[in-house]
Amino acid sequence: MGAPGGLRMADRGPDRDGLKLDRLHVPMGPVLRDWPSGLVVDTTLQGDVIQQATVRTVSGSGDQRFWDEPWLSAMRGPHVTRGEAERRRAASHLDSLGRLLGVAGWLSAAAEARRLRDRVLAAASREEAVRDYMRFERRVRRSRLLRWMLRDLGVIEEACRLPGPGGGMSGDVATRLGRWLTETGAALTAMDDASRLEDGEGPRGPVEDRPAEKVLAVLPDLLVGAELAAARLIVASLDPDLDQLRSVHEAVHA
Amino acid sequence: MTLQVIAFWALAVASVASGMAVFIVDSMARATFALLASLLSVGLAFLLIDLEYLGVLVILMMVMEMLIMAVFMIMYMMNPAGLMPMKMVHNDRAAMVIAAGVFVLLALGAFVTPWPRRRGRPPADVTGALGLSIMGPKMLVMMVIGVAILATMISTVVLATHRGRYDRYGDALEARRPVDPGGGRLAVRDDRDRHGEDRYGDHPGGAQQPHPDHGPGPSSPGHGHDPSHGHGH
Amino acid sequence: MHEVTPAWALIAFPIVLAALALLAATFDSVLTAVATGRPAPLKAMSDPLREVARLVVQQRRRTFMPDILLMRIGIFTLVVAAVLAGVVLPLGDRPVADLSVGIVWFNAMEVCVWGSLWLTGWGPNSVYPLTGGYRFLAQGLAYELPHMFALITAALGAGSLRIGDVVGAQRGLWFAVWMPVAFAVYLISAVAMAFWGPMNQAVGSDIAGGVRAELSGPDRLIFQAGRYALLAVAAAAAVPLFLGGGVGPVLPAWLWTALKTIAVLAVLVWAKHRLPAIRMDRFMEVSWMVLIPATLLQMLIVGIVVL
Amino acid sequence: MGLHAFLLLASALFAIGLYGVLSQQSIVMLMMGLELMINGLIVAGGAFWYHVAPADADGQVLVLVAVTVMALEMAMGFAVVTAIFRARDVDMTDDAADLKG
Repeated sequence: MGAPGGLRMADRGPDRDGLKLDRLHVPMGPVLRDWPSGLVVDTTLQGDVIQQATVRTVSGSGDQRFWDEPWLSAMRGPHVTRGEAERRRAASHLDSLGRLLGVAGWLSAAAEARRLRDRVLAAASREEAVRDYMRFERRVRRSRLLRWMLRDLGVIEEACRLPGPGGGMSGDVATRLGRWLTETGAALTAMDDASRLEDGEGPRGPVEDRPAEKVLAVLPDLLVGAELAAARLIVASLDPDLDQLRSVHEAVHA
Repeated sequence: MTLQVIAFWALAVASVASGMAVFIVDSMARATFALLASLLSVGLAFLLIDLEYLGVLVILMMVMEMLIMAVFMIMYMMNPAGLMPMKMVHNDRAAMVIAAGVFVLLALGAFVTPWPRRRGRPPADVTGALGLSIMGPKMLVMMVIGVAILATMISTVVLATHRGRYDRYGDALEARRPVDPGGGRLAVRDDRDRHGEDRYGDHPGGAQQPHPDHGPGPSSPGHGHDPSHGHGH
Repeated sequence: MHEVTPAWALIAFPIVLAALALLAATFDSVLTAVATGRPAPLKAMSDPLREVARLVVQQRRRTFMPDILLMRIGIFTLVVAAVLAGVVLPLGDRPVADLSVGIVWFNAMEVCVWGSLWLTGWGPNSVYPLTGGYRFLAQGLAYELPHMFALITAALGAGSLRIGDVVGAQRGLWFAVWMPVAFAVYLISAVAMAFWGPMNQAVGSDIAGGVRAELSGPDRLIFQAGRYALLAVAAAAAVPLFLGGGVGPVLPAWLWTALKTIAVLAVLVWAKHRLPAIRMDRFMEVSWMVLIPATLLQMLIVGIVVL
Repeated sequence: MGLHAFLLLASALFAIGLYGVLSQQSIVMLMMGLELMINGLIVAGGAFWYHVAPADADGQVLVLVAVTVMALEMAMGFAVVTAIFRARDVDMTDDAADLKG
């Protein structure tokens, strides 16, 4: 059997039902809607179930770590207020939320998250932002349908000690969504705090540790056995900030 | 009347032509849908002879059947893209001769046999007549069909799955939730839901689902319980 | 069945269907504009027509080694199935084709959508459309049995498979009132069969548009038109089956039918914006373990009442 | 379109199906042949009902049974193919001929 039209034929391998079926090699990313830009997951698919996954990144144009920036500059010296950092933290989580809700097919809630994010970044007042956020949070938390669709996906054990918002990434996708919601609410409330920023606990974990590396390290194991839809949700619930990696490469070059 | 005759012959030719196409075309997808076209033509032809219900039923069932067939076909055939010429036949010539012979015999028989003359006319409500018949004098047929469907459902599942309940619930059947690659979450619901507490709470231990297992998993040979396991690998 | 259909119905029916489809698309654009916070969301009303114009002139993209024939068959089947499913629905007093087995016909045409979507997904020879096609088959297997039972319950209540008789049987009380389970299941399955709203995983954005990912130009236009027409037909069928058809005070039958259809359509479009997507790996189990027994129970109750 | 025309159609479909059953190696293709043969039976059943005894519903019941048999045949067929495929990784009739004497 040759190659039709010069395409590489799919090979075969055992699947989860004990059948030996065709495999297809498909890269996901680097450009997909609601996908961490620059991330490429090379998958081996059987049907729409991922049998193997490897992760790589392609460098993008960004050269600064936008979401971690207040903490990084506080470490470098200049005076950064805690409120300013919390504003960035809230925007970062709202960005992640918008992506996860978008992948979950809830486009209007995703649009609302993005609108809130833009307003928080554009210096909306604390009262207004908190009030609108509360409404959004209630709406998302109240959706039993969403919880039903997200739970038991991409479970990370506590023992992994994966850094992330609010103490780690453990739990399933629904847990991580809940943690983002809680953290965003707390961050918005602290938006007017004028005290000096001292710690380095950024929106995605300790900024010095570059948590994205650790996330990408566990990602392949989480994706194996997941369907495409579940895989998209798992990636969106981890939402690695690839800017953190890019500056690693740049540091090496410099 | 003439319009009906034209329609019948058009459908008949379409049915036979697409029936032949099943074994001529190169791609599995096309073969399946050629078969579907053949079946649909017959369904439509039934509408011409007052068999409205059965005609529509044939359309309804055959579309679903052929779609499922397409899935299995593409799953099992050796040619995943469906774009390569395929010719997988044995004793082609003999088969063709036999088939042609059978056709001639049947056609001759159809024309030579003195068929009985038509008795009666179709009732006003053809579908109703069928319904009353299978719920009345032909009840036995309906019951046999029902049992046959049930038996088929059970035996297809037994034949097709390789995971028995010991694979899903553990050797002592003690697992609270089945270990399934694709789900199976209705059986025992989460404690969190029952008490309505902490919907998205940050407790990591709440949803400890074993990592979705891929590959044949726990069902290696040696589990005598699963009926589909008998044959050696 | 053999009564002559008035000629005006043959002309009016496609126009009505197209108008309903356009209405659904318009309402959807407006809701999208509101959700994304576009200033002056009512301006989005012209979006569907603009999209039509864009797609008519757009150049077709081609994928590598596609099966164009099957893909085109799939795309056209979608429109044809929607239209043929609609011909048994009364436009007022009487449908274009008053088949004695109208309900089964409606069901059969709507099942043709399975074939349509699978073929459209298979044709381009590309991963995401194919995944979308398979997703729709999974969805079909999940929703079809409850859907059939809901339809049969309505037929059982009327004692006839003719849709006109089903309307006639609701002169006293709408079926939606005394068969709420069947009505609710019908609405869920109507959304599923039109791969709309929360059940739109076949064209989900998480797989880059699924079945329609590789469609462009006129192909995409016909596909989208068929999808909205199907949604309109699914909504319109709820009216004679469960909402009393054209029965209503003061206004003529055709106007009542139109108003009720638009109301159902609006609910379906609105639901898309209120709910997250439902994946079939989760829904399948509920469908078979909850919805099927529920509809069977409903059927039993209706059967006892009718007897 | 008398009885003869219908029976001619039925014989043609039956013969094509028979060719498929006899010649095809793939079990799935073989099942398509079977479906075509049953399709021929359905045509004949419907034609006999209409042209010979339309007053009774016997012909209709026969067609109903044949349609059910088609569905059951396919379901069982695929279950068997799945079982064979799992056990031996084949889907060809020639490879699954252990019962050959």
